[in-house]
Amino acid sequence: MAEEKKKKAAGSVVITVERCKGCGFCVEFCPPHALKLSDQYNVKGYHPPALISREMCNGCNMCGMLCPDFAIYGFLQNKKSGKGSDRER
Amino acid sequence: MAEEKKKKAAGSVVITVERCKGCGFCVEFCPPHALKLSDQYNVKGYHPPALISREMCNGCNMCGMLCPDFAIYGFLQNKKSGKGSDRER
Amino acid sequence: MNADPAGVLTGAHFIDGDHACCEGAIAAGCRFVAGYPITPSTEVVERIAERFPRVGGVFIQMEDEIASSIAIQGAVWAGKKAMTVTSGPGFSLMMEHVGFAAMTETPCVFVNVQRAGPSTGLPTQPAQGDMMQARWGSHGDYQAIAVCPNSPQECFDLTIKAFNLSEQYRVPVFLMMDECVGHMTERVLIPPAEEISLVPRRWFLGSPENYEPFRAGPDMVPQMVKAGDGFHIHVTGLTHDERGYPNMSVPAQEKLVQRLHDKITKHSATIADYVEDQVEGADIVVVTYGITSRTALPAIERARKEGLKVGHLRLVVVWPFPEHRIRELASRISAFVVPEMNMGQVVLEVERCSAGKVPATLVGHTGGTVHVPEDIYQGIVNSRKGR
Amino acid sequence: MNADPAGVLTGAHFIDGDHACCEGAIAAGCRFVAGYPITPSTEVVERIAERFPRVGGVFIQMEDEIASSIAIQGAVWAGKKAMTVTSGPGFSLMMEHVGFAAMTETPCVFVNVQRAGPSTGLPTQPAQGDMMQARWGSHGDYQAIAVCPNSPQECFDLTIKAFNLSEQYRVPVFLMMDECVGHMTERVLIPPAEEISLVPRRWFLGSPENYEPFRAGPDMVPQMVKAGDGFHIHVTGLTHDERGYPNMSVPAQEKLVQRLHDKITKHSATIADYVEDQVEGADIVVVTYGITSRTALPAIERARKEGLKVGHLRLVVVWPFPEHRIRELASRISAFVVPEMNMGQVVLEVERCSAGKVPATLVGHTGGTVHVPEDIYQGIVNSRKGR
Amino acid sequence: MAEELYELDENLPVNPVESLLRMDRMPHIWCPGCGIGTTVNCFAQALESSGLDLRKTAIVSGIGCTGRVAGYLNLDSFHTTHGRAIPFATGLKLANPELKVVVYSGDGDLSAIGGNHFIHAARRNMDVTVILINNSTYGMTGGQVAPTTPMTAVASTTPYGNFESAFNLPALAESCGAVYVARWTAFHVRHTTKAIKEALLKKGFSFVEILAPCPTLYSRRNKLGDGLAQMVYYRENSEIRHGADTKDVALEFQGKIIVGKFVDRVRPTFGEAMDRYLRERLGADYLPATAGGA
Amino acid sequence: MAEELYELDENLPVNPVESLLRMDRMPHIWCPGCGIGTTVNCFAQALESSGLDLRKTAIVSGIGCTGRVAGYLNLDSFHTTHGRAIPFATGLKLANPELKVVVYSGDGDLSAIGGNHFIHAARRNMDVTVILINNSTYGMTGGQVAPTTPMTAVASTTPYGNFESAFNLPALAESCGAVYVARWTAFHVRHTTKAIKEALLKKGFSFVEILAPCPTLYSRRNKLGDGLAQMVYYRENSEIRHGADTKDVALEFQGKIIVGKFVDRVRPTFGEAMDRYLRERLGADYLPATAGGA
Amino acid sequence: MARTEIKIGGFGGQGVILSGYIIGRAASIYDNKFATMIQAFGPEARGSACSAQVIVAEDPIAYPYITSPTQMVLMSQEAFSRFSPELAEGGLLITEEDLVTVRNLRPGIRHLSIPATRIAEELGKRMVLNIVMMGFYGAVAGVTSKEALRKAVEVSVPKGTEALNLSAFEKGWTFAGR
Amino acid sequence: MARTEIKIGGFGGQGVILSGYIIGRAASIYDNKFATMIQAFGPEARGSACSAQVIVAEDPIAYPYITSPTQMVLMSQEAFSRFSPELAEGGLLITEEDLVTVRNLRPGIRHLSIPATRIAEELGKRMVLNIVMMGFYGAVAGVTSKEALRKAVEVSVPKGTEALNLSAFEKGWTFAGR
Ligand SMILES: Cc1ncc(C[n+]2csc(CCOP(=O)(O)OP(=O)(O)O)c2C)c(N)n1
Ligand SMILES: Cc1ncc(C[n+]2csc(CCOP(=O)(O)OP(=O)(O)O)c2C)c(N)n1
Ligand code: SF4
Ligand code: SF4
Ligand code: SF4
Ligand code: SF4
Ligand code: SF4
Ligand code: SF4
Ligand SMILES: [Mg+2]
Ligand SMILES: [Mg+2]
Repeated sequence: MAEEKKKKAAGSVVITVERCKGCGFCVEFCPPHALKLSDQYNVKGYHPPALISREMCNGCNMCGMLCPDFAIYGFLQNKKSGKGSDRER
Repeated sequence: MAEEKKKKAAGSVVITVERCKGCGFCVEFCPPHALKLSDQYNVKGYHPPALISREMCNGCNMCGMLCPDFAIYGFLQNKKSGKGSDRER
Repeated sequence: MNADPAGVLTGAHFIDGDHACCEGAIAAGCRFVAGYPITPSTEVVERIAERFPRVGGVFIQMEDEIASSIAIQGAVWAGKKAMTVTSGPGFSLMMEHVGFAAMTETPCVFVNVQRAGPSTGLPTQPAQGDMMQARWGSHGDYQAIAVCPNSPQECFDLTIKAFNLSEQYRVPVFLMMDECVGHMTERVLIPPAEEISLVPRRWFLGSPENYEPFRAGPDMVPQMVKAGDGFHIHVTGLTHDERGYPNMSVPAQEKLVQRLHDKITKHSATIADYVEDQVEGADIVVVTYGITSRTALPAIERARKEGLKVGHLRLVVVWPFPEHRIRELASRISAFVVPEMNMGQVVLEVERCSAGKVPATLVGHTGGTVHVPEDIYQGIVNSRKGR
Repeated sequence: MNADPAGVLTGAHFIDGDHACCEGAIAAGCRFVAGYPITPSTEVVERIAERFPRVGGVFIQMEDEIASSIAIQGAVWAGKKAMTVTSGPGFSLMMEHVGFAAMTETPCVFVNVQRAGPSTGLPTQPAQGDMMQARWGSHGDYQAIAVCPNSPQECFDLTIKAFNLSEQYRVPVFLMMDECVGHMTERVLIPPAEEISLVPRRWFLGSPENYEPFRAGPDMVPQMVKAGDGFHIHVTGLTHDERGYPNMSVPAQEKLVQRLHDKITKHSATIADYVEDQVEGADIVVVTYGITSRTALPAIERARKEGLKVGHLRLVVVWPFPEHRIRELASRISAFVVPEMNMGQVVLEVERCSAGKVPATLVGHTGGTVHVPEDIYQGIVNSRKGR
Repeated sequence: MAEELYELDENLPVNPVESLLRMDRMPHIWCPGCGIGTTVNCFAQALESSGLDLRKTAIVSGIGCTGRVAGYLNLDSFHTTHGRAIPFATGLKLANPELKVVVYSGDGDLSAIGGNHFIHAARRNMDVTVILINNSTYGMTGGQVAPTTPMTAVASTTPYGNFESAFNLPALAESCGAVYVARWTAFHVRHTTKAIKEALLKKGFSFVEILAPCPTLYSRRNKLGDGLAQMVYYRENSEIRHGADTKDVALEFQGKIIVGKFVDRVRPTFGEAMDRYLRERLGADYLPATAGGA
Repeated sequence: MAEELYELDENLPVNPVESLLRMDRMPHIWCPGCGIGTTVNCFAQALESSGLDLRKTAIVSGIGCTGRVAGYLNLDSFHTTHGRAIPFATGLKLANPELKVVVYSGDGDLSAIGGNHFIHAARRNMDVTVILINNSTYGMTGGQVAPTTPMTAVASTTPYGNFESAFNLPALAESCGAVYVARWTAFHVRHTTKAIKEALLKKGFSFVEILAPCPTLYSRRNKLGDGLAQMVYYRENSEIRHGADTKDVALEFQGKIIVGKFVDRVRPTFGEAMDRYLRERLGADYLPATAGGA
Repeated sequence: MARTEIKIGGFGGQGVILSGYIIGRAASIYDNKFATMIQAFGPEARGSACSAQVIVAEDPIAYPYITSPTQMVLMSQEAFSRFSPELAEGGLLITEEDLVTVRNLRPGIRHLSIPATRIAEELGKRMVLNIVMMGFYGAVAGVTSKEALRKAVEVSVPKGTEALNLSAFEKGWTFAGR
Repeated sequence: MARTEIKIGGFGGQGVILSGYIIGRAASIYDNKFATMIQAFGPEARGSACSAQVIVAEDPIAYPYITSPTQMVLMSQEAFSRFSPELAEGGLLITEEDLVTVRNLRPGIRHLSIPATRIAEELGKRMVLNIVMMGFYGAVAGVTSKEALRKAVEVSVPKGTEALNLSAFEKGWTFAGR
């Protein structure tokens, strides 16, 4: 618990659900395993990813770098503005 | 003198004078330096080679191997038949 | 000579034109194919790759089309029947070797499954835009033969014909397919091997002393030998004499190049292959080749129903062009209509040969799809109005 | 716009056609040449290699003709005028990139110093056997322009013209020389730079937001920008829309390819360039291009002396073909005679356009040398007899 | 506070690579699990961080699935003919030395039909960066054998297994004179990004080979699973060996993958040598090329 | 006895290489002092002593001065198009595996326009012997720069000196997979003969580079004297280093010339691998190609 | 019926082309009619919409493209929205029940649907949904004989999967009889 | 003379082409006439026979090849045997005295010879034999003015060798006056 407090970087992701083709790269290689494939389908019939829990994401954007469809982007949260979300676009 | 006697291989060359283009390869690289460029011209205007002296040739055919115009051929003399010559063809 | 039964898949098949072309080649005795993948022709070589090891053939995917188009010629001189397969961009790259085949009288087949150009264009959509290229694409004067199938069945049949013509006249022969025919699946009946007649290579059977590789008899086509038989032949793309030796003189050029020309033009009546339907007594003749010979049919029928006297002249062999027949018809009919999936290529020849006697109307388009029958119908109707 | 004086060797020179072509290119503003040696064209690039470093040009000898013919197009998109130089076998290898230039509307010049073919043929001897290849050598439908000089002076003048036409219409332009013209040395007068008018690139001068690289105005030729100017253009050999983006649809193909066609054919009257001598009132018209426009002169004079009414129509621009003028003449004269250093290429177009009204007689040969005037004279005389 | 995060925000952060892409052309044509898109992220990040002027950066592709990259990048971009991206890039670069020219294309495009241009550009040390996506096959045309397909692998034109050795591309590039040679995989996004950045900033012929999955036509046909399975394979079987002798980095069917930066050396580029020699020989008479001019 | 020798003798011995040449085509077109003819002697001797069946030996050339070799050899001989001897040879060999196929051509032909075929044939380990005459230039067309012209040398298209590095051809061949790689010069007639013989008897892609003078268009233009001067240069500046690392054998303008046998290794040829895999996969269904058939 | 024009649509992986092939093969090889099959082809086809056209006729088929389809088998929503408007008046429309929501159908269309995916899944292999579809299609469309279609299925599916596919076929056929 | 057709023949290295170039340049650039020069070209030219054709005329030259040469400058035996039969009746033949043995000359030919090689050797450079020839030719042929020919020599020879070449030219010219 104490450790978690130390974690300065809090991150989140933006997922453009309709671009996702469900390849699973983001889920598999998210360093803290913060993502899962959602149960829902997008219009193309793929399961896009979703954050398992916000707290797990460190905003490293490994997911974004790996995503071949430019469908996800991880970022460091700016707590002041609160900008950023794992909401879909 | 004694050494010369030991030299078993006696050779000679056939020169097809009209094929020669006077490049000098045969003369320059004949191991015992047995050739010289003759003073005469062939019809193409080149100086073909000639044996300086029969005795010097050992029939190694280095000249023939080097000649880019297939104009000279060195061979081991068959003393019995006396076949072979540095005569021109 | 008949086909080798080992290679002939006798029976009824439901396959596309690309696959049928492959089977035609195998039936024709082709045992060497070099190719480089390109849509929409790749299925031909994919099937070749699968089938060849079972019939004694060698397939190699080369590094490019240039290599493919010369590798087949090496194989021909080693005694094989050989072909390469491509589409527009690859065909453009093969042009130097079309000329080499013509000059060295190397029988071989080039398959071009035409797609819409120019350049990369529409890689997966049909056109007939390479017809003039098949006639004029390599530098210098030469003659070749081009054959145009309109169905998977014909992809089979005409591939065999292409090989036969190629062996008969020792020229490169072009099988000018198009994406529509190549990717269309229909019933293909492959006859028993003994019903498939093949033109064997025109082998010279005498001894080396009596052989001059490029001396031709009265039919202007020299006899061939292959590498490895002790003839010690020489083959060059330079102008050469009967022995095959380079000869840089105008008379040598005249003798050789004139013969290469004549061996096709003087046999053009024999090579000609066209199908006529109600041409006798026709007022308008629709000239088609390849897939347009089918897409034009609804239009022709409709026009006939409406009382027009429409004949249909379908060219199976487009090059050499059947000049004679067009000239004959021109003096008897009142119009030619030429649907082409291009902006006007073969129509130029129809126009030339009709010598102003009758108009030759193009029904063309820029490619990417087959004709709408309505357009051809309008072409027929307008050709009457034009008068 | 006038030529840059820095590149113009104003004065009288005694140089051959290959060298004159080099000077013409420099005067025309060409500052990038990529080439690959081939007889009889190599002297052009040899002189370029020597001259370019003094005029701000870059020459590179590429690994082959394929590379050369696309490297120049890269240079054009970087803002340069560019050309490549070759002869038959190399020209055949360039065919894919002729189509790319046509499709991407890349202005550039291809020089072909023709030698006798087919294949390697007679590398050091003249012919005009690649004329139809210049029209039809690449796959798919496209239009290009071909210009034929008959002297070193014209190798200079028409190289400039080739660049100008290329910039005006954004098409590949072929300068179709031949070995005779290329290796013939004569006086070449290079005018002062201010007397040389150039067509500058048709630059787009607005801002990126308002720019669509392949949207054309009424003259059907879009304006260009170059790489590095912040427009972030996209150029593709695929069928594309006005933004330059691939669009694999039939309407996109129709729109694009039809425009590429029309921008030349609809301007063909403007592009046409021919020289007439005693054509008015002529009975027989000799149609020539390139060196035949000179070798035919003794024959024409002789025939005239003997009382024949012989006109001379010399095509400076062969493609697009001056259909209209031939059609006009066909209805007024009694015969065309077409001397060509090939087995009949341009004569086919003359025949087509004369529409059976008058015969078009070829005086051809297989290449390797220029015509004997006697042959052309006989052609003229026989054309009368033919009637 | 948690709530804050979930407030709908019109100004959601946008993936910065998007500004380098032609988003109006999305979705792209690549299959699910295709690795090409991943490499594009690396390229975009590398370019961004390189500090290069995006106005002066041009990208050239040949034909193929990878060949489509040029068309998705918001740069001056050229989708040329199959195999000819390098000579086109050569013309572009020599005609305007101010441009940074990147060639981005497929293994088949650059090493089969385009192999000659590859070796000659490396020999000349032409100042271009070549990014080659090695997916072991010709994706665009349906999965034929490529010069990079490992021995024994099945492809549509080698239905009984491939019987040609694959090129060892880093060794080939080095033997011809490339000044920068690296290999990574689509899994190694950070390393790849760094390598591309280094290559972009290197003068001369720099070469980055990136292994990427083609699930549709290579992995599935070879029973290697989907794109993700290939990526996992990369993670588990790659060995980073900077400075490895390129003779030792040949790839084998499902063998170990040696990745890393293999070559980083200096020699004059074509343009530099040209300028130096011409200046030496011609002195003031030498007029170097400048941008534009038509 | 001396007299004997000078007797006119109708049966003067004939140079045995003549039986391998088309003497009816002599004189050949090569210039005085051109080294190509010398290499032909080596080839003829090597072929003779190899014991290969001359009926089953075919020679393929491209275009160039060296390209004329095919036409002078009394074998099945093919003078193809510029740069394409190797793919022609590939077709010849695969269509009749009984043939021994030799490619004999120029440096420009094989490494400029033909470079791609060279690297791919080496990669495939196509069973052909490639003899490349490196005269540092394009002789036939008048002495233009070649990919083998050393930096700084003058050529007709590099009047101010060449600013491209030359290929290190042995390194290129090795990196692509050639199984036999040697370099000699026209001066080293015995070594060259031996190397050609070894190459002829080797299975797979064997490569012999032979440096030879082109006095007319290379040596004179570079003030290096005539053919003989070049031959003397070879004698004095060559160093035999068998097994040298090919990375170390690059040539420089009038620099030291490392000669020797650099590579001699075994790997399956294209044909062998094809036969093995197809037999494995197809068993009795596999029907290997045989000679003839048309 | 002289000429039946059939369009089959869906997305990649559903076996659309194979379905077209099976109908064509059944008609032309086993029923001795004439059939022409054309597949939509293009880099765009990758992963997204996918279709096949089949013409079955008593006489040789001249024009090889369908101009006014009289039968459609559609297995995705996208295929439905793209293709269904082209269906000829009085035509037959077959859809995958769970994947296609049928809306705005013109009157005069005979519409039938089948949960082919579900049935396939029940059989243990989602992949055979197209064969279920073929069974259903065969039973309701009347273009080919049952024997012909069965045979075509049998020889067109991958070796070793014949039994599974034939039972999928039967499931589809009997579903139609419900 | 409306049209003079000149053939120059010899072997490679004798400067045959340069001779043709000099005549052509003199006529067309300095004498303001028209001149066309064509060189025989071919792989065969290598080392063996070599020739140039020059036409000099008052009017523009249409047909660029010579058809009936009226002047010949021949510097080798091979050139003599190959070309001399083509010389027009009444033509001028100039040969290199030591290299060409003139035989079987048709009557009506004006034949002159000069030991140009020897003269060149006396000047210390065998290479300038062609310029000696040009001086002689200029003096006897009357096709170009002396000034024009001199000027053409001056600008056509390699930089730095002008003086030597001009004195060779003069030697040839004065030899004719002997
Ligand atoms: C001259 C030519 N030949 C062949 C083709 C067909 N073609 C298009 S892409 C391609 C191969 C692409 O493979 P690769 O470069 O590996 O790219 P990938 O699709 O795997 O990314 C081929 C052969 C073509 N367009 N042009
Ligand atoms: C396609 C094509 N391009 C160019 C040429 C012209 N060409 C003939 S030989 C040659 C170069 C020969 O050089 P190399 O191979 O080194 O042979 P060498 O003459 O030096 O022995 C060239 C460029 C040609 N014949 N064909
Ligand atoms: S930003 Fe990093 S931690 Fe967050 S989901 Fe993406 S990969 Fe996982
Ligand atoms: S990496 Fe991208 S495409 Fe793949 S599952 Fe994640 S978001 Fe979807
Ligand atoms: S055979 Fe040998 S020794 Fe005799 S001349 Fe020739 S090289 Fe000299
Ligand atoms: S090597 Fe041959 S060509 Fe050269 S000088 Fe000797 S004989 Fe003559
Ligand atoms: S075919 Fe392969 S390389 Fe092409 S997009 Fe699909 S997965 Fe990628
Ligand atoms: S030009 Fe050079 S390579 Fe060619 S024959 Fe002459 S010396 Fe030999
Ligand atoms: Mg690939
Ligand atoms: Mg060379």
